[in-house]
Amino acid sequence: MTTETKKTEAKKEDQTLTFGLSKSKPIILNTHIPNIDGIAKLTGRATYTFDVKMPGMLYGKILRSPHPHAKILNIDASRALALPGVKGVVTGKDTLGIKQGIWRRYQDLCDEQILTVEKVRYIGEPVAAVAAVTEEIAEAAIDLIDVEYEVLPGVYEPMEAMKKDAPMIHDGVERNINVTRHIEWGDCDEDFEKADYIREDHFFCGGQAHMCMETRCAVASYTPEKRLTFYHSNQSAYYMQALMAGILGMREGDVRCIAQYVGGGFGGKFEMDGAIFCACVLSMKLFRPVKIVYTREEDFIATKRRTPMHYWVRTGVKKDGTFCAREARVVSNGGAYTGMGATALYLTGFFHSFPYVWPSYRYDGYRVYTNTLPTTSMRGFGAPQAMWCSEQQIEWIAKDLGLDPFEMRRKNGHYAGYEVPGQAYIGSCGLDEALTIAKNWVAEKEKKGLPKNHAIGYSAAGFMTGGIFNWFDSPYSFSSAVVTVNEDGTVILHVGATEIGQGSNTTMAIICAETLGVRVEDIKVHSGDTDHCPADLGAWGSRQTFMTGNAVIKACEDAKKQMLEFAYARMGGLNVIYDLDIKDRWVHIVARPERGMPWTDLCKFATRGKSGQRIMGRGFYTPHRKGMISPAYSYMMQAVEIELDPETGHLKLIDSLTAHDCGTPINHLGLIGQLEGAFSMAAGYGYLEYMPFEDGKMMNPNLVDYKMIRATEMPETPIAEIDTYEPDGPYGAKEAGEGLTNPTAAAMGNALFRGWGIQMKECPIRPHMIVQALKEKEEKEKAAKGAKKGK
Amino acid sequence: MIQDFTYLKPGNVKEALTMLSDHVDECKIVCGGQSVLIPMRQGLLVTEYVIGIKGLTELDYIKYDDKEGLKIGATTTHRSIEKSDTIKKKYPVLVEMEDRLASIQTRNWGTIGGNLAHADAAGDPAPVLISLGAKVKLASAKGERVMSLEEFYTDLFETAMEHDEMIVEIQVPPMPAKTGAAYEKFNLLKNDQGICAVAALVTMDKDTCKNARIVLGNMGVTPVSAKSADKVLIGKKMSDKLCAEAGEAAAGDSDPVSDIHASEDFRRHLIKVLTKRMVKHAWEQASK
Amino acid sequence: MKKILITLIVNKQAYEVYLNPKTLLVEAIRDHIGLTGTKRGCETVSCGACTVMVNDMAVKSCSILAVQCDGMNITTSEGLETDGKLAPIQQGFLHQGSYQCGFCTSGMLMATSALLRENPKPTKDEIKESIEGNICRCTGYNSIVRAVEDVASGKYEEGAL
Amino acid sequence: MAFKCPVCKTKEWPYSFQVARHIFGTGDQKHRAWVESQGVSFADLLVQQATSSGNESYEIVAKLVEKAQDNL
Repeated sequence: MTTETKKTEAKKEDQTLTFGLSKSKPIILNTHIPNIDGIAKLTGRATYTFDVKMPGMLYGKILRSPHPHAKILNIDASRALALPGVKGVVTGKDTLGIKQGIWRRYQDLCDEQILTVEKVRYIGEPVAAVAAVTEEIAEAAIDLIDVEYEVLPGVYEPMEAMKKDAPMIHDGVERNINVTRHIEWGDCDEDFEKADYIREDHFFCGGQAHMCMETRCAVASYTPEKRLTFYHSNQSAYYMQALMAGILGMREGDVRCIAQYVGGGFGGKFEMDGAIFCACVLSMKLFRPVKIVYTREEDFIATKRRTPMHYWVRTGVKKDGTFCAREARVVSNGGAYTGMGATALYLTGFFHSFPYVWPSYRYDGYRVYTNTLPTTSMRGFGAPQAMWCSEQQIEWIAKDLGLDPFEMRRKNGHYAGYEVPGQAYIGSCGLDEALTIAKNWVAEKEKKGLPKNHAIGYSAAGFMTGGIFNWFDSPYSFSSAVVTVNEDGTVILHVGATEIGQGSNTTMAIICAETLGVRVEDIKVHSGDTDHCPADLGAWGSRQTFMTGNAVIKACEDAKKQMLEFAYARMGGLNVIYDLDIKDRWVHIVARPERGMPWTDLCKFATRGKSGQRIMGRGFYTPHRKGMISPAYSYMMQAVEIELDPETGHLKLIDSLTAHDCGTPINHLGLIGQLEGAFSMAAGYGYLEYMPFEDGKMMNPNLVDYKMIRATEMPETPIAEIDTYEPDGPYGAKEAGEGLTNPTAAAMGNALFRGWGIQMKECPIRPHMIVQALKEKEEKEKAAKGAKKGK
Repeated sequence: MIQDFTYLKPGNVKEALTMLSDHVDECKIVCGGQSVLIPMRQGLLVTEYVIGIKGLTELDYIKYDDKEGLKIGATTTHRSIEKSDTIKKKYPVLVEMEDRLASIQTRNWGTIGGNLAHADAAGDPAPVLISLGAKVKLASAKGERVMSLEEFYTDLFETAMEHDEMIVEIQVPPMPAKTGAAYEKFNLLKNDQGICAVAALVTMDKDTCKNARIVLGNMGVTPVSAKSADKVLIGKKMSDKLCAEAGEAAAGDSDPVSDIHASEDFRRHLIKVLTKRMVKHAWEQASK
Repeated sequence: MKKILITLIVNKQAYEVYLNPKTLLVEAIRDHIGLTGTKRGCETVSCGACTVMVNDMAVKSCSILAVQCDGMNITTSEGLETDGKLAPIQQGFLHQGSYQCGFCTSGMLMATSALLRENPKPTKDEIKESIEGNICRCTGYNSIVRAVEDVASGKYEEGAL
Repeated sequence: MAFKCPVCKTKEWPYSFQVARHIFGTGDQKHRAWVESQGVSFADLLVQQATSSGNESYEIVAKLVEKAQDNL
């Protein structure tokens, strides 16, 4: 064990004091607990937005722009309205025309109207929406809407869009520069002077589609009481409620968002989308429920995507591998609107420094508008791009200097207690162990000897545990929970966290059961309904286990304390109430566990004692004084074994190893699922998920041409959990949901470098690039030989 | 949205052919329908009548005898071909090909007749069957005719079938002695359609290539018979070098398109490599 | 266009449905019969979320016409459990966490059920092959493979919940 | 001597270069306007910084900051 974790072990003691009411060893945490929503999902009982039907429900379809950049001169829907079965058509003119955005704190970053009023900025942007009695009629009606466009010149590449004569996509945004971000510490110029070796590289990282299995869909119902209720497949019921209220000019309290079962999110479902907005506008006009379901093609061309980035990286190191300074410049393709782009641009810059100590670091990021599909957050949130560039360059540097890449990483790695100057404090860090585990795995494999055309590559990474910066400008605490104890001992837990498949409901149930001292099956969890659940920022940035988890602990401690007061009164003879605890439905004296009473009895006494009120506990959590970015950081190493057919460039994943530090695990099954899932998505980003655009048009908006990892391509994914203890985490836990999307592409690139000596600077890595790189290498070597002979 | 159509369900082949001649230009035969429903959904294919022949069990058969060779009924599913012991024994290459043809769900429902008639340039069975010298039996109310599968394909999604005809049977001649056949497609997902593919049939006479048939998939609007590759091989003493030459020749015979999956040039490069390998593979089998 | 009256035997229950012949099997199951456990994730027969069993064969119900299944036996994820007891494959999925968002799950269940019917002791590769036509964006597939292996090993033959 | 931001006036840094970074980093209309008022295009400088190595853009602004110090 490393000194860091020893340190954190020490912290564990005082930690238990802060959660004073659960002194004895946890008995439920990190045990095998199937998801509490499992049976509903395995038997077809779970009702997704996709399945919702309401009385008198109409079906909506959206007319989309065929042009990447055009003025809307006129929209004539008369032919559509004349079609029997069509109930109504809405356009931007039926809205308040408010420019909305999820960065509510900064008006100039709120730039998207969803149903655009005067101008379209990408192919697929909603122009009008129809509601009809059947989906088929709605679809037919779409073709009957006549739109007059004045087509404007478009620009699709950020480098082009920044040129003087490039068309201006948003009025007043010079050179189409949407956001710039700058991070700096130390004095780069000085520290580059100290470096023995400086390397500069250009990289390009492609986009990626979230490709949630449930396409964007919504059912909205506006009623004469001037109240709006909608079912929506999203990652944050509260965000959607608040955004919708704002853009429709309603009070938040009059808007109810229900997102009970969600068919995947991955960072693509916490912004306003066309499905929900058009459904709401139509419903408000017609006073009928309206359902809109995106086709897969719509989901590809008219939502948002991972941000493509051009990276320039300059790194200076000493002969012995000590890092001196790094300078990075990023120009990202923002697409038509901002979305979460500002965050992605900051985070890619921040995580490009991860997980290493840089005496000085300088990052300039530029996000540029183009007439393409908007880009935004996606699992990893800018970090996969950052790692693709950083981790490959570091591997190349180690080779150039003849150093052990693992040891060079270790030498410069983060450690518990390190402070990223002006940015972040590292409370716990398992990087050192991760390096050791990965190094041993690789050594063992290479000692046994790899089959022909096999090679191993690896990459380090780190990630955040939820965001700190309140860009949404929410007055509420970031997370909150309410726990209610019934007289029969059953427990109802209300959280604002959104269950999108990651298992958050189960994780909250586990935390609740552990803290209260009951069993998971005693607990009902309610989430994803803004009328019944407290506000919570929702599922993004790997924040829920940490933040909502802490809120649940506080709520349970509140309730538990109230309960124990009654137990104390009955059992008496104790010094302080903290001498009592509850475990597995048994209320007992900590020093004399056999002395106690059943939980259900206590529930009855307590309820009567409270003159019949049900015992309720409330908990809130908002990170404070935790730097700029996140309260905690996870660390990991990803190693992959690939097989390459050098003649065709055919690449296949053969085996892998994940060493991941997520603090102390809470939901074991959920953790494994998150890591394996992140791996498959990250590997796809590395070599399959190519997303080409031509003149603003996505060339493969379907699952025939957009390739993703399938079962037959998935290697074994053994996982080494490194249990550190995160002082601020619920029972020591931290991020597990996104981090592993970050290292894998770089690990594959590094495998190609270690095996064949080629440097891949563009991802996804496609077969012809490999063949090309091998050819160039061969020619270079020939030339070199030739030169030698010449002498 | 699929345009409305009237569904006709013949009880036997004769009925089917009558319906076909009754509605010649306004009907579409649908067997499994998995390929054809996609263009219909996209509105690219509109038809008044659909004749559903999936239920025609009289066309669901696999027969073999050493003189006549193999006969497969048009409504036989890919899965039955894949699972047939006869075919596994006599034409293993067909089983290998079927095993990587799309997903099991698709193979369970999709039929060989439907696949061939759909005439997708990226289809797997056609190149293999052509290399094996297969023929298709076409039937109409007027009668039957047999043509080589090679002539059957005229253009992208176009065949030599008259509008009142349908495929009823696929005929594959017996494998000559000392003959090996191989098929390989290039793709990144195991059972995905091929970015390009090659089927090779090689008959040996001692160490000389007596006969060869190289057919390329997705390297033109129809399956491409790489005749000059055949010429390179026939009558020559087999060698790795010769296999490579055959690859070069095959690339020359091909006329691929550029798309997002591969450029024209890269497809040519791939087909060189694949042909070289498959010829060698077939050669090795033939020499067993 | 002439509407057609057909009978679909879904989960052992015969349903008479009167429908436009262009109706896809998945639409008949979800919209006409009202069993929404079966999902749809694409229009190109690529994702497998709509997989059901027709006469014990796994097929993609978005790729075939309902009229083609007249009189046939169809099984959906709703048809796996008996008297509130999960089928072994469902228990396997539950205990291995072989689903997350759950949207691909019924398709995965049907594809793997069909495999186990045909081949009760499949190899790892055979299991992967059986779900090759099903996309899961959440799990990375391995937990699904583990679940099928558990079931094949007989772990849930007696098993209750 | 310390260098003040000619826009915020109150904020100051030991090096003029850091003021330039602050100006780019903030990048709001007020700071843009000041840069423009010095006869150079803020956007041009940003693009130059994004697309070429070195820090010429920052140096240019740093010089302007130094010039501006006297009348602060």
